[in-house]
Amino acid sequence: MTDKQRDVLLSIQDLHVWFELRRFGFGHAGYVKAVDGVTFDLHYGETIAIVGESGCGKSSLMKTILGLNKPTRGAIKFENLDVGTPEGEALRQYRAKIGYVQQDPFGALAPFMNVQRILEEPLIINGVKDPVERERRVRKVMEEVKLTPVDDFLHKFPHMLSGGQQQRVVIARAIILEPKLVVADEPVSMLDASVRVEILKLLRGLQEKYKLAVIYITHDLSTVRYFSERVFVMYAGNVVEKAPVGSLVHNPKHPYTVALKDATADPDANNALTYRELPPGEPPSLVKPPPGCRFHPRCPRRIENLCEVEEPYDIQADDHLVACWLYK
Amino acid sequence: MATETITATTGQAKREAFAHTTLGRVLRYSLVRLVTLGVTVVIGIYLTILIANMGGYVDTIMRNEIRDNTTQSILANPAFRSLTPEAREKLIQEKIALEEKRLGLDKPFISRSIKYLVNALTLNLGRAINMNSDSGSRQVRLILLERLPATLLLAGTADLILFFSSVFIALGLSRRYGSLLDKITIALSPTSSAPPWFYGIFLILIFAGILHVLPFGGLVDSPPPETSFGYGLSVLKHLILPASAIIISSFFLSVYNWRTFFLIYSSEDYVDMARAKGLPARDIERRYILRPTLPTIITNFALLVISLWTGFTITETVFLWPGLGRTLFQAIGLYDTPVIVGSTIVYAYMLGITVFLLDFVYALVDPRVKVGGGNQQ
Amino acid sequence: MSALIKSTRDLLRYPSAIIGLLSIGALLAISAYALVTIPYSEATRLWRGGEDVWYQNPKYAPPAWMNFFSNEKQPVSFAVSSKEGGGMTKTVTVGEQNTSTILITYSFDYAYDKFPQELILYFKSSFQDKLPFVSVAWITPSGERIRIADLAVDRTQTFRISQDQKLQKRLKTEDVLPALFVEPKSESASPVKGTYQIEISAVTFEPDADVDVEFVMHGTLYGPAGTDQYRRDLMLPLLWGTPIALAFGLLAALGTSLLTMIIAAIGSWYGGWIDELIQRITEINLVLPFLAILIMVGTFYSRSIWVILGVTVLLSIFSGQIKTYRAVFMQSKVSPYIEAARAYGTTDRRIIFSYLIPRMIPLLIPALVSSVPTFVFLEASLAVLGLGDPVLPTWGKVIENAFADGALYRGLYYWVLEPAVLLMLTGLGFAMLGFALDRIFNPRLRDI
Amino acid sequence: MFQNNNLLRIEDLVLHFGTTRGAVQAVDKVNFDLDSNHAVVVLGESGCGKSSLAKAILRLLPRNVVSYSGHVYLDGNDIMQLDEEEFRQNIRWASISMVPQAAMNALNPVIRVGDQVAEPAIVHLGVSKNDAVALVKKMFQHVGVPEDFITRYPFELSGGMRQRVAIAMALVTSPNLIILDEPTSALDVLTQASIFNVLKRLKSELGISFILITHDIATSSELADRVAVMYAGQIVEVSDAHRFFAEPLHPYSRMLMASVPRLRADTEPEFIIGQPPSLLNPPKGCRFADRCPRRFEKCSEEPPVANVDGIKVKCWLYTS
Repeated sequence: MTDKQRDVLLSIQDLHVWFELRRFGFGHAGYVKAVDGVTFDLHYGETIAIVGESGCGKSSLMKTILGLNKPTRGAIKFENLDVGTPEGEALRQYRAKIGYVQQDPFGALAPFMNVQRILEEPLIINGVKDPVERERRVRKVMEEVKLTPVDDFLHKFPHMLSGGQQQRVVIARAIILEPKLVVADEPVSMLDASVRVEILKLLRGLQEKYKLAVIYITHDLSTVRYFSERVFVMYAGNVVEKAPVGSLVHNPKHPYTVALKDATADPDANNALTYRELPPGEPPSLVKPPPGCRFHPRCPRRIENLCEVEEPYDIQADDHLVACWLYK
Repeated sequence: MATETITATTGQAKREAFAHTTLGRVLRYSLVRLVTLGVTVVIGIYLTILIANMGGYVDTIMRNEIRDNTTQSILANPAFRSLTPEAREKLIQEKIALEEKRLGLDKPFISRSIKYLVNALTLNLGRAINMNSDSGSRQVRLILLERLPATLLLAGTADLILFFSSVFIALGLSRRYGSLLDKITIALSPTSSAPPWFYGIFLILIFAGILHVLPFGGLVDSPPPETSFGYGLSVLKHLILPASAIIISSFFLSVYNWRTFFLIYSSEDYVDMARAKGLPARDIERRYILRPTLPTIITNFALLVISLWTGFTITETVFLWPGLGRTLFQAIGLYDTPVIVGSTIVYAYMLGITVFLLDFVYALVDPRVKVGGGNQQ
Repeated sequence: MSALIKSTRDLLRYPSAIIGLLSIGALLAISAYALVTIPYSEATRLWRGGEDVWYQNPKYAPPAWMNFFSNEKQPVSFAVSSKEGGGMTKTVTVGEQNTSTILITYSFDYAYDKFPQELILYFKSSFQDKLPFVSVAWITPSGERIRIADLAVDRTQTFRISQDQKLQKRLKTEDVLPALFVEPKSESASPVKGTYQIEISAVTFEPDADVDVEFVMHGTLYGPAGTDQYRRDLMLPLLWGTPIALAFGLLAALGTSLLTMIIAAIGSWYGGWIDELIQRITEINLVLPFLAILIMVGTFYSRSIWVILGVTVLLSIFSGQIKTYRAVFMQSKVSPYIEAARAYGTTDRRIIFSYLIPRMIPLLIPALVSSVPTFVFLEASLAVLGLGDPVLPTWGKVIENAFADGALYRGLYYWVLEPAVLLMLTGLGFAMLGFALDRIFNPRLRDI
Repeated sequence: MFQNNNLLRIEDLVLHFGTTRGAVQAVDKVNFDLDSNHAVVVLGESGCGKSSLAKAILRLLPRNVVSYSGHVYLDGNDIMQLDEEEFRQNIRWASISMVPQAAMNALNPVIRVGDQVAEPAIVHLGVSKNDAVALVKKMFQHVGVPEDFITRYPFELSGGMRQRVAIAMALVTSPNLIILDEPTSALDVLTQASIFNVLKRLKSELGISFILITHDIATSSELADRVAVMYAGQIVEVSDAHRFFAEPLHPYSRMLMASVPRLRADTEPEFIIGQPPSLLNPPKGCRFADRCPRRFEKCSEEPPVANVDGIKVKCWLYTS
C-alpha cells in the first residue's frame, strides 16, 4: 500500500538523540544513546506505527520529531524545511505544526483549565486574536471528536470527564491547529478496554477525513493492525524492522519482532496450558549498548562471529527492511 | 529529560565496589557537601560583615565615641591641665588618630572588611568596644564563649524535649486517628502561630507575677548559691519558664504536623503491603513508617534547631537569659560592632554545622542519596 | 465562579474557618474604624505627644472595666471643661465697674471605694492687666462646704488640689484627697459615696475678661484601655496597631509567597545555572541568622516599618519554602500537560505564568494565610526589642513600653495583656483560617 | 463446618467506604469460590471495585470503612470471624499472600530487597536470619532474580525485577493462595509474558492457587482456570475459562470480549457505549442496564444469579 508517488512530509536521516549523563552536576559520565541512527520517510496522509518496549527510544524519537528534544546528529526535514536545529521563535512555530496526542489523558490536561480554555490555548498562542473566531473553532473541533452536545462539555474541568472524554479533548487539541501530522503516543494504553477501540476508531476517522499523516507509537502489537499502513519495530535505539502492517503481523522477520509477536496474547483459554518461548534477559543499557547487533545477547538465532561484531544495516527481505544478518 | 531511558540503564549499570559501599557513598557525598557548605558559610559571614558596616554608620558612631572619650579623658587628667588650649587640642587629635588606628578605622572599607572576614573565619573575633565578659575581658571570643553554654542549655533542653515528645505523641495519635485526644490536638494547633516570647509573657505573668513560684528571669539566683548542687537547682528553676515557653509555642502544631505526616505515610503502598504481610504493628511502625521517613524527620529536626537558634534573641531578652541572643541584642544597643559580627558569625557557623550534620546523617539513612545527578530516579 | 462558591461552602464546614474569618473580620472592622476616626497625622501626633497632650489622663491607670472584676470599686478618671459644658455649668453675672462674677459648678457622683490620684483645675483666663480672682469650694454629699483655695489666676494656671500647701495646713493633713472624701473627724479609710460638688467662683475686673476652668480627676482607672507611663490612652495604639499589624503581615506574606513562588518557578523551568544560583542563594540564606540581620538593619539603618518590611521579604524569599515549591514545580515541569503546551508552541513565559504557577495556587493560598501571623509577630518582636517604627503606634511598642517599665513586676498586667490579646486574635484568626484552607486545597489532608 | 473441597469460598462479601460525598459501594455482595491449585481471574474495568475485593479478602481496610461484612471461608473456616491478631498471625501471608500492582511503590524504598523478602519468613515461620537468607535465595531462583540482588535496594532494580522480587516475597512463606493484583500491568510485553511463565510454573510445580485481578482480558487468559467478571462492585458472571473465552454469557462480558483487539484473528473490535455507573449511587436493578443492547423491562429490578450449566450469570436473560 505504500505509495511511492506521494510526496514526503517528514524525512528523517540518520537521526541520533543522545542525552549526556553528568556527575557532580558538571562532570561528563557518558551518553544515553536513546535514538542511535534512525532513517525513514513519512508521506502526506500516511499512518505509521512505531512499536517497541519501554526504553527502546521510541519516546525520544517522537519528542525529537515534535521539536521537544534536540537531535544530536542527523537531519529532520518537515515539508522540505530543515528543522533539525531551529531555535527560539522558529522552534516554537515548528512545534505548533504537529499535533500531539498523549498517553495519559488526565495528566495531559491542565487541571485548572476548563475544556474551552484548554482548546483555546493553542489558538491564543498561535495568533488567533478574535474570541468569537476562537469559540467557533473550538466548537467545530469538539463536534469533530464527538464531544456533543458541545455546551455540556465547554465549561467542564478535566476531572469531571471520563477517561475516554478526556482523551477526546486531547485529540481535539491536537487537531485544532489543523496540522498535517499528528503524533499519537500510546493514546489508548491508559484507557479501559471498552473505550480503547472507540478512541482508535475516532482517530482513524479523523485521519481519513483530513488526510492526516499519523505516527502511532505503541508497545502493543495487537492494536497496530487496526491503525497503520507501515510498522517500524524499535529495539535499543534502532529501528530493526520496517514493513507493511499485514506482512509484519503475519510474517515477522527480525527475531525480536518474532519474540514480540510470540509474547503478545490473544484471549484464549489454551494460553494457560503452554509456556511461551521468550528471549532471555532484559533490554541492554543505552549507555553502553552491546557491539554488533544490539539484540545478539538475547537472540536465539544469532550467528557467531558476526552478530556480535558487525552492526547490521537495513536489508531488503520481501517487502520488509530488516536490520538482521539472517537475511543477508 | 529522558527518564525512560535512564531507568533502563540503572538496572544494569555496573558500579564500582567502593562507590557501592554505604561508607564510601556517604563519605564522598559528605566531602562534596562540606566544600559547598564551607563556601556558603564564607559568603554568609561576609554578607553579615557588609550589612554590619555598609555605609559606615558604625564607623561614624565609633569616631564620635572616640572623640568624646579622648577629649574627656584628657580634660579630666590633671597632668594635662597646665597645657595651653592649642597644645591640648593637638594632643587630643593625636590621641584620636592613634585610637582610630588601633581600631583600624584609617584603612579603606574594603580592606577592612576582608581583614575582618579572615579574622572572623578564624574565630579571631577581636576586642569588644564597650562590652566586657563577666570576668572583665574585652575579648569578643571570651564574651561569646561565656554566653554560649547558656544558649546551648536552653536550646538543647527545649529542642530535645519538644522534638521527641511531639514525634512520639504524634505517632501515638496517628494510631488513634479520630480520637478525642487527636481532635483536641488538631483544634489547638493554631496556637503555635505565636512565638515563644509571647507565651513567655503569660508564663512570667502567671508563675512569677501572680503565683510567685518561679523567678521572673535570669540564669541563676542572685547571689548565686554556694554549692554546685544548689547552683544547678537554681539554674533548673530558672530554665523552666523559658524552656516551657519555647516548647508550648511549637508543641501542638508540631504534634499535628507529625501526626498528619505519619498518617500520610502510613497509607503508602508499602505500608499496606507490610500489613498484608502480617507483620506485627510494632515492626510496621518502626521499619515501614519511621525508617523510610527518617530523612524527613531528621531534616525537620535540623530545621527546628535552625529556627530556634535564630529565634532565641527575643526569648532570651524577655527572660533576661544571659545567652548569645541577648548578647547580640545588648551589643547592638551599644553599637559594639565586633560583638555583633562575632555573634552573627557564631550563629552562621552553628547554622552551617547544623546543615552539614543534617546532610551527613541524611546520606547515612537514605540509600538513594548520591553525589551528582547521573542516575537519580 | 461555581468553583469559588463551592470552595466557600467547603470552607464554612470547618468551625476553625468560621472562627478565623470572624476574628479577621473583627480586626478589619477595627482597622477601618481606626483609620476613619483617627487620621494618620493625628495618630502619630498623639502617640508622640507628651504631657501637654495627655495631661488629662492619670499615669499607669488600668482600664475602667477592671471594676467589673472587683468588689472594691476604683475611681474612674474624668475631665470636664466649662468651655464644653458636659455637666459643668457656668453663669456670668455682670457687676459694676467692669467687674463680673463667674460661677462655675460641677457636681458628680462618687461611688468608689478608693481615693482618686489627683484633682486638678486648669484655669484659662483672658484679661488685659488685672488678674481675675478665683475661689474654689468643695461641697461634700452631706452638704459640708470646704474652702479649697482663693487665688488670682494667670492666663493659664494649673492648680493641683492635693499638692496645695495652704490647703494642707487648713485641713491639718498631708493627704488632702482623703480629707475631702471622708466625713470630717470620721476614722473611715474609704471615701463617702454620694454626690460631690466643686464650685468655682471668679471675679474679673475688666470688660472682656473671662475665666474658664477644666476640672480633671485622675482616678486610678481610665477609659476602655487604660494608660501608660506617659499618660497616653492605650486605645490609640490598640486601635491603630490593628491596621499596621494587618498591613505588615499581609504585605510581607503576600510579597514573600508570591516572589518565592515566581523565583522557584523560573528556577525550576529554566534549570541549569539559574536554578543552581537560586539554590546556592537559598543555602547562603539558610546560614544567615535572619533575626540578627533584621536587628542590625533596625539598629544601623532605619527603623521605618517599610524598610523592615522590605528586608523581611528580601530575607524570606529564599527560605526553605523555595525548596518545597521547587520540588512541586519539578514534578509539574515534566507533567504531560506542560509537555503538551510546549508541543503547541507555548512560550516559556506563558508556561511559567499560565501553566506552572496556577497549579501552585492551592498550595500557595493556605501557606500565605498561615504565614501572616509569623510576620505580625515578627513586627511585634522587633518592637519589643525596641526596634519598632519610631513614629507609629503599634501593639509591640505597647508591650515594649510595658516591659521597659516593669509592668509585669508591678502588677500592671492590663498593659501587656491588651496588646497580647489582640496579637493572639490576629495570630489565631489567620492560623485557623489557613488551617482550614489547607485541608480544602490539599486533598491528601481531606480525610485525615 | 463447611463440607466442601473449596480452598476459598466467598459469600456476600461487602465493603463500603465513606467519602465526603457519600458511601462508595466498592464491593457489594460478592460471591465466588476457588478450588485448590486453581486460578480464578477477576476481570473488570477500572473503578469496578476489583482492587477493593483483594483488600477485603486480606482485610486491608481503608480508614474510612462504612460497612464490611460477609463470609470468607478458607479451607472451610470462616476467617471473617477471626480477631485482628489471629488474622494477622494465621491468615496474612501465612495462608494468603499477595503480589501488588506496582511493585515499586509496594517495596520499602530504604530496606534491601533481600531483607524485605525474608521478613515474612522470619515473622511467620520463625526461621533464623541465616535460614531466611537461604530461603530468599531459593525463592529468587524460582522467579528468576539473580542471587546477588538480595543486597540491592528497590530503586536499583528494573520494573520486571521488582515484580519478580514481589512474587518471591509472596512465595517465601509457601502460602496456599496468592492474590495477584494487576501484577504485570505496568510491564512490557516480553516481561509480562515471562512473569506469566513464572506464575504458570509455580502453579504446576508448587500447587499454588491464584486469584488474578486484572483489566487485561488477553493476558488474563494466560493463567485462568475460572473467570469472574466484575461490574460496578458486583460479580456478573463466574465461568469456566474455556467456556468463557470461547463464548461468554453476560451481555457485558460479551461486549468486553468483543472490544479486545486481536493479533491472530481478523475480527473488527467493537466498543461499549457509555460509562460504568458511579459506585456512590449505583442504579437500582441491573447495573449494566443503561449500556446493555439487550435490556428489557425486567432489567429495572435486581437480577438473580442464574446457573447455566455451572456458569453463574447475574442477568435476567438467563432466568427460565
